[in-house]
Amino acid sequence: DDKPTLAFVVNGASDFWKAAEAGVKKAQGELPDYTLELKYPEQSSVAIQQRLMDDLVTAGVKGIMVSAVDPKTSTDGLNKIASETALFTTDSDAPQTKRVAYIGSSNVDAGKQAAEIAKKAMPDGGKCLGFVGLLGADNAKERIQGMKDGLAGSKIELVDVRGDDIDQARAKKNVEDALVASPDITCMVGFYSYNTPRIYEALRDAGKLGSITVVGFDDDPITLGGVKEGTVAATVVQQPFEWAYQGMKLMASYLKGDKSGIPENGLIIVPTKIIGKDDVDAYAANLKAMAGK
Amino acid sequence: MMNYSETSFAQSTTAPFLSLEAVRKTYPGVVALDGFSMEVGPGEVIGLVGENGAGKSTLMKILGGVTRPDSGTVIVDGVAHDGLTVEASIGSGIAFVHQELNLFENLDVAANIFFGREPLKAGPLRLVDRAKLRQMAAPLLKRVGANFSADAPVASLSLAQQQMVEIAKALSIKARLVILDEPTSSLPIAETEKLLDVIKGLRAEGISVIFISHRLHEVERVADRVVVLRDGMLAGTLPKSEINHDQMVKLMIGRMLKEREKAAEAGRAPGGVALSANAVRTSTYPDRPVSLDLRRGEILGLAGLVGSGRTELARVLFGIDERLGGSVSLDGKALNVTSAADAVANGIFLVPEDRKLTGILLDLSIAQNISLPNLPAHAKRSLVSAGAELATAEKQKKNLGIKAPSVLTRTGTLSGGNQQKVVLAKWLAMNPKVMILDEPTRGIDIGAKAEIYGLMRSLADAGVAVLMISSDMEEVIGVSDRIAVMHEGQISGILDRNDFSQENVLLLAVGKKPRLAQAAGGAQ
Amino acid sequence: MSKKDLGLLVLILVVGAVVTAINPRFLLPINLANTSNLIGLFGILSIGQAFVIITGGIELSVGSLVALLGTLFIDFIAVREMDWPLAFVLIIVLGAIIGFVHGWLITQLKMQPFVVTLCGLLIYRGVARFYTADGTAGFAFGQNFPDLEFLTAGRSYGVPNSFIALIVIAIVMWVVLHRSVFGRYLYAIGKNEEAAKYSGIRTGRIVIAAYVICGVLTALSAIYFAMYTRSISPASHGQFYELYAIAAAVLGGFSLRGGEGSLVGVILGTVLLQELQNLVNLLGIPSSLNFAVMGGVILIGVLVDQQWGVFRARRRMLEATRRNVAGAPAE
Amino acid sequence: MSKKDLGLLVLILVVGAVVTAINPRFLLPINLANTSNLIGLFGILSIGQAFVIITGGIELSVGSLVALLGTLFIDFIAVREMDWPLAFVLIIVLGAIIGFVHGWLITQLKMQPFVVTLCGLLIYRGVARFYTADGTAGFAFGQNFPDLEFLTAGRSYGVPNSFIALIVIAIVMWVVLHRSVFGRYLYAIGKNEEAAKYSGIRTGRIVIAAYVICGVLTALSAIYFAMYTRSISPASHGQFYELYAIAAAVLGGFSLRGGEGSLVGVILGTVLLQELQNLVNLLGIPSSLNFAVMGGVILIGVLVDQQWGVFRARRRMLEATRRNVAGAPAE
Ligand SMILES: Nc1ncnc2c1ncn2[C@@H]1O[C@H](COP(=O)(O)OP(=O)(O)OP(=O)(O)O)[C@@H](O)[C@H]1O
Ligand SMILES: Nc1ncnc2c1ncn2[C@@H]1O[C@H](COP(=O)(O)OP(=O)(O)OP(=O)(O)O)[C@@H](O)[C@H]1O
Ligand SMILES: O[C@@H]1[C@@H](O)[C@H](O)OC[C@H]1O
Ligand SMILES: [Mg+2]
Ligand SMILES: [Mg+2]
Repeated sequence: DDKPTLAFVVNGASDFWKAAEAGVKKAQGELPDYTLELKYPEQSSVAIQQRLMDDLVTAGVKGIMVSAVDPKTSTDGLNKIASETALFTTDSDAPQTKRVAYIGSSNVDAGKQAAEIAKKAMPDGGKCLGFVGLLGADNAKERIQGMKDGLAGSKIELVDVRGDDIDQARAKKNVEDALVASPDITCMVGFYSYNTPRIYEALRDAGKLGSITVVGFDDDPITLGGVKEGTVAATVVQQPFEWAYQGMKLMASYLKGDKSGIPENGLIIVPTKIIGKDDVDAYAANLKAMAGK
Repeated sequence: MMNYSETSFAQSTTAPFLSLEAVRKTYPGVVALDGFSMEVGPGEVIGLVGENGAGKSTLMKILGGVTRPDSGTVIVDGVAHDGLTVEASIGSGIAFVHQELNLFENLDVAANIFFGREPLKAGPLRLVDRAKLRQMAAPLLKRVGANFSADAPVASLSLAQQQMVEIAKALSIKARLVILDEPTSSLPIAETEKLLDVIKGLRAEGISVIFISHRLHEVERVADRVVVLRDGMLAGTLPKSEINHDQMVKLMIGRMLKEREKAAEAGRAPGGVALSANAVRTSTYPDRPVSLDLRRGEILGLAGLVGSGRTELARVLFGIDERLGGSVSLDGKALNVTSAADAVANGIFLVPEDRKLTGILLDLSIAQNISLPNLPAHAKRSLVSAGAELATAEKQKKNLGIKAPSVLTRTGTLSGGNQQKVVLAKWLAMNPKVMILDEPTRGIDIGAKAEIYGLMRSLADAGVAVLMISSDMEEVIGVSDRIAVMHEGQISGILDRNDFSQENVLLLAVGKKPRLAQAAGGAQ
Repeated sequence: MSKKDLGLLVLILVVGAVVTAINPRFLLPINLANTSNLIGLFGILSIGQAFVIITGGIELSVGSLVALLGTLFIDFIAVREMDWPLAFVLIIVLGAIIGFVHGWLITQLKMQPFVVTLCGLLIYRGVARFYTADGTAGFAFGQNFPDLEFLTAGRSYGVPNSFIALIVIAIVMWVVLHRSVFGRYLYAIGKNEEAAKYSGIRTGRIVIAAYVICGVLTALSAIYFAMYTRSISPASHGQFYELYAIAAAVLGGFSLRGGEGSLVGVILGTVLLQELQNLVNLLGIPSSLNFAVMGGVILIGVLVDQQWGVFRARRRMLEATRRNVAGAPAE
Repeated sequence: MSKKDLGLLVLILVVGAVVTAINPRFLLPINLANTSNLIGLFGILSIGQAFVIITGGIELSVGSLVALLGTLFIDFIAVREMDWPLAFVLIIVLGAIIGFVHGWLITQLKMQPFVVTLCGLLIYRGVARFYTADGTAGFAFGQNFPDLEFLTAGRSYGVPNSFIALIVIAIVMWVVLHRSVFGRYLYAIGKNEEAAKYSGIRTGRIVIAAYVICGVLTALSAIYFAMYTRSISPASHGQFYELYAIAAAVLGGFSLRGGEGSLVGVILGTVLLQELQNLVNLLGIPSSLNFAVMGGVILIGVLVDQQWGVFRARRRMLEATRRNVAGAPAE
């Protein structure tokens, strides 16, 4: 069929993007004149993602919304895409490119929210250790920076962040080793979506659930369960569903010539939220409802 | 022991091309060469003989620059070296045919012959001039009597043809000295004759030759002087007039041998047919059905020219290669052998042509090699019993007189003859019904040969059916009870004892009719 | 225990002593338990790899298999609500079948092990990702399988059950490799497959059996890994584990040319690798250097081992020469 | 062109025709240009790998080297503001040195190529990550190097310059491999290193030269890759590229046992692999299946090639048998 195609390109395979898939699906229901698709690159690497976008452009895609693997330094590659199709960014922005707009969270703000959770849970201060997949990735760096900024002046300190290269066995072992190496740690932060569940499990195995404050990111079922149980202080959730849903609709109207949805500065921030014990049930129900479509 | 100086200096009127002085080479636990000295004059053909492990190949490897001596001097053309490098060796005009073949299967014949000395095109790029290469190879191939072309891939050649390539390669070097380390070990008679002619031709051109062989009659025919090595030392030299079989043997092993008489002992009357091949087809000659009956208690010699299909037949009977047609029966019962394991289970054993590649595992101990085909019998509940294994090995070591420090010795460190005995031992430790031996004495010294002949005879006496493939005419005639001859994939005739003669075997081998004692008899 | 194995053991102890000196918490029971748990997981994997390497082969699809089989296992019990013992058996059987297919392609269709298992590496991970539609296979919050969890992730008297499983498997496999007829055949085939065939050994079957053993042990460790992480992103789970397993075997004295290596060696190799990973975390070395430390130690370990062998051989030879020279006049 | 190469070419054309039939945009100049750009990048890498494989070796550190050298290159010109031609030369020299060290360890210290380069794989990526402190090496906004960019990422008459570079390199390397004495020695060493030594060839030097060539071509492609992505996260950049390169060589008829393969083959292998990747994206096949498609095609390609050979040999044999059974009574 000749319907124009819009693509949502993510930065790597992760359950995190399942919500975005649901958002794309919902948008598809409201945009019958377009074909919408969500694409995973085989690996989280710049070259492979660039290649995927080149091929999509060749295949005639009219608009791309991308979570660039490394936006800061991919200016030229992204500009090349932007010159051939309508380019939007999501998840992490590339403000120096000719992208039309960014829709997503502010990772710095998300980091600050994590700091808030920590300060609330540990009014007497403490020592935090962070865990993340790719230490070098922008979103990781911004979250870490945001948290440090947020903690400034408090008695809480983010001592170190350990990376695991998205190897979950290593992610868990890193937590176990941390418990041994730094017995004085009072809090742990899982910066990537799977880090918090690995922290949860390692603590459970060590019998330390509850005695160490856990600050989470994202909404892995284990994370949400921990929040509900009270063993995870709270988690900072992003809204990939909204990025996808709003983003695709925005892109469609943009292509039809309606540029009213694009703000002056090109930034559409879908705020991250802190989900604590009280909000978790409602949030989980909503999540289920979105995915159930 | 004779003194070397007596004999050698007496002869050399001109300056020697090569002389070795007090060369010594040790390997861990072994003195391979022990202060050895010799000289080679220009245009002189030296026959170098000695038992397995006497140090012949070591000596040649030193001359080829492949190994360095511990001490001693090598003087080539007046220049003294304490150890040659390969380059220096080639540079001084020494050409070398190694005992183990050294060809590149993935290159063609011409590329192999001129390997390392390729003719180059003009220009700085060092590009190979391929037309010239082929052109240069053709006459050399003709000279060794090759029946294959210069651009044939070496992978497509038989062992013997590959040996011809090796010889052509040695000839291609503008050599002053050609070293041939057992070049005839897999050459049948016609090709061997060609080679002996080539050697004579080299002598006529003033080129020196060192010819190593365990086939003493060949040495007898071409050598101007024979040098005998024993235990890494010079056992003596024989001038042309004194070169004869018995003298050589005496110097080699320090006593006379009764090997011929022993081998010639007629076997008992053979029993019934053990293994019968009926119109069997092999993949090399799929169009030539082979039929052959092998009787209990006999040694059936299988002769033929290079590539006549003997090895292939043996491999099919032993289940290594696929049988394309026909049938095989053992003791009258039809037999379907599709793997070596099937053959072994039925008591059909093979001593293969290529000992190092297929006969034994060089890295395993003697005991482990011997027990390998029959491990379950040396095991309790699938666990190997070291005791049972050692017992079997000790027994075989004693029976066969395997010379080794212990049955735990790594097989790879044994000399060729003893390795061959280990191959025999592993089958003798089981109960053979049919024993196929492919070139069983290839590269084996005369003493060990006699022992192997004795073993084959006692196997036959014990009722085993023995099929012996051999390219050594003396051996075929001396050891067999009957001789079957193959020609281009088919049995061209079977000779009984009273028709045995070199001529008859050769006639059948080229597909002609033999001259039989009783004209009425007729070949099969 | 061979000299080689002893050398490795000494290295492990020395590294351990140094780490303890810097951070005594290295010896805490909890740290030893954590590390020995991973030794158990990787050890089972490496033993499987060792059986293939001994034949002169290689199994590169191990990491992808850990992802695929782990994904299926979790999916079977968490989503399809299969009884776990049934799922367990299914996964093991699947591992055996995959091992069989590899062995069959290699022995019967004469394909190179590197090629067959490289394709496996690419295919299995792809299948796993497709199966989950690039998502994650994991348990829901609170989903529990007490027996399974005890067996895989639990501890007995403080010792992780995965480590106990490794010990049991190692003992059995030691007997198989070093004492059984089958083990002797494996070594023989690794040294010289042709000669083994000519001795009447059904080499094809033996090699296939080696790949089946590797498949089964890989499947088993896939289950352990799945129960350890309790969640699997097929895109990355188990990535490079084949390299860990091969590295453990090589460190343990296995030759990739086949026919060499001991079971104790591969276990010690695994121990050293996990000790190194533990050390990086305990000493606070940047995580980025994790792999570099591993690579460096393997390189130096293999190098020292080899040069030490060369040195000893040389010394033996010199001594022999000296003895002979001294003895010469007496002759 | 050999039969094997011809078969591969036919496969490439057939796949291309099928893809075009489904999505004619496959033949758009822009798509061909994009794909041939990547063919250029991976082709240079694969030729390097081929030179090592022909000697019977393997180079597993290629992907990590692409990361390390690419990182250094960008760092040199973007951060340290070195002149790019100088940086270019430095990187190439560094590639040569690393290749030399690998070759030296392999030939002089007799280490296995798999072990040496596996350690390289672990070490170089670690070093690259450490160098950037697990960050990214990339150009700042607006940083431009017009000449360098033209040479690496530019086009001439619509043809990517990287592809032109590949063609030039391929022609030179074809002559080196198939017409020069050095190339002949490489084949000989791959088949029978001992024999080559006995023929007076300094095999050690030749093998080292092969690793140096591989190092240089890897360095060159590292620069191309760096200029293509313009940003490098050392943790993931170039991961698995060694597998791409090895797969291209194997598809192109190289044997990992050494001594076999042609330069045209490795180029065609690269083309097929890139065509497959392009196809997955163009036909909307889930990217999770990308690797699986690649693995499946390699497996089937190698299998068909091999079985086809067996089949022809058998048919020839059977025909001969039939001819003679018919002729037999005449005897
Ligand atoms: N590389 C080696 N390592 C150890 N020992 C060796 C080595 N090469 C030769 N030897 C030993 O040196 C001695 C002489 O061997 P050499 O090969 O020179 O004998 P040969 O006379 O050529 O015997 P054959 O007739 O069997 O070829 C033998 O005892 C042999 O075992
Ligand atoms: N390993 C091999 N590879 C390729 N061709 C072979 C091989 N072995 C034998 N042949 C071919 O098969 C034919 C029959 O060889 P076979 O070895 O059976 O003959 P043979 O009578 O035993 O002679 P030989 O003295 O060469 O062993 C030969 O012409 C040869 O070309
Ligand atoms: O980019 C994603 C990040 O936003 C989330 O927190 O973890 C998974 C990543 O893939
Ligand atoms: Mg010899
Ligand atoms: Mg033969």
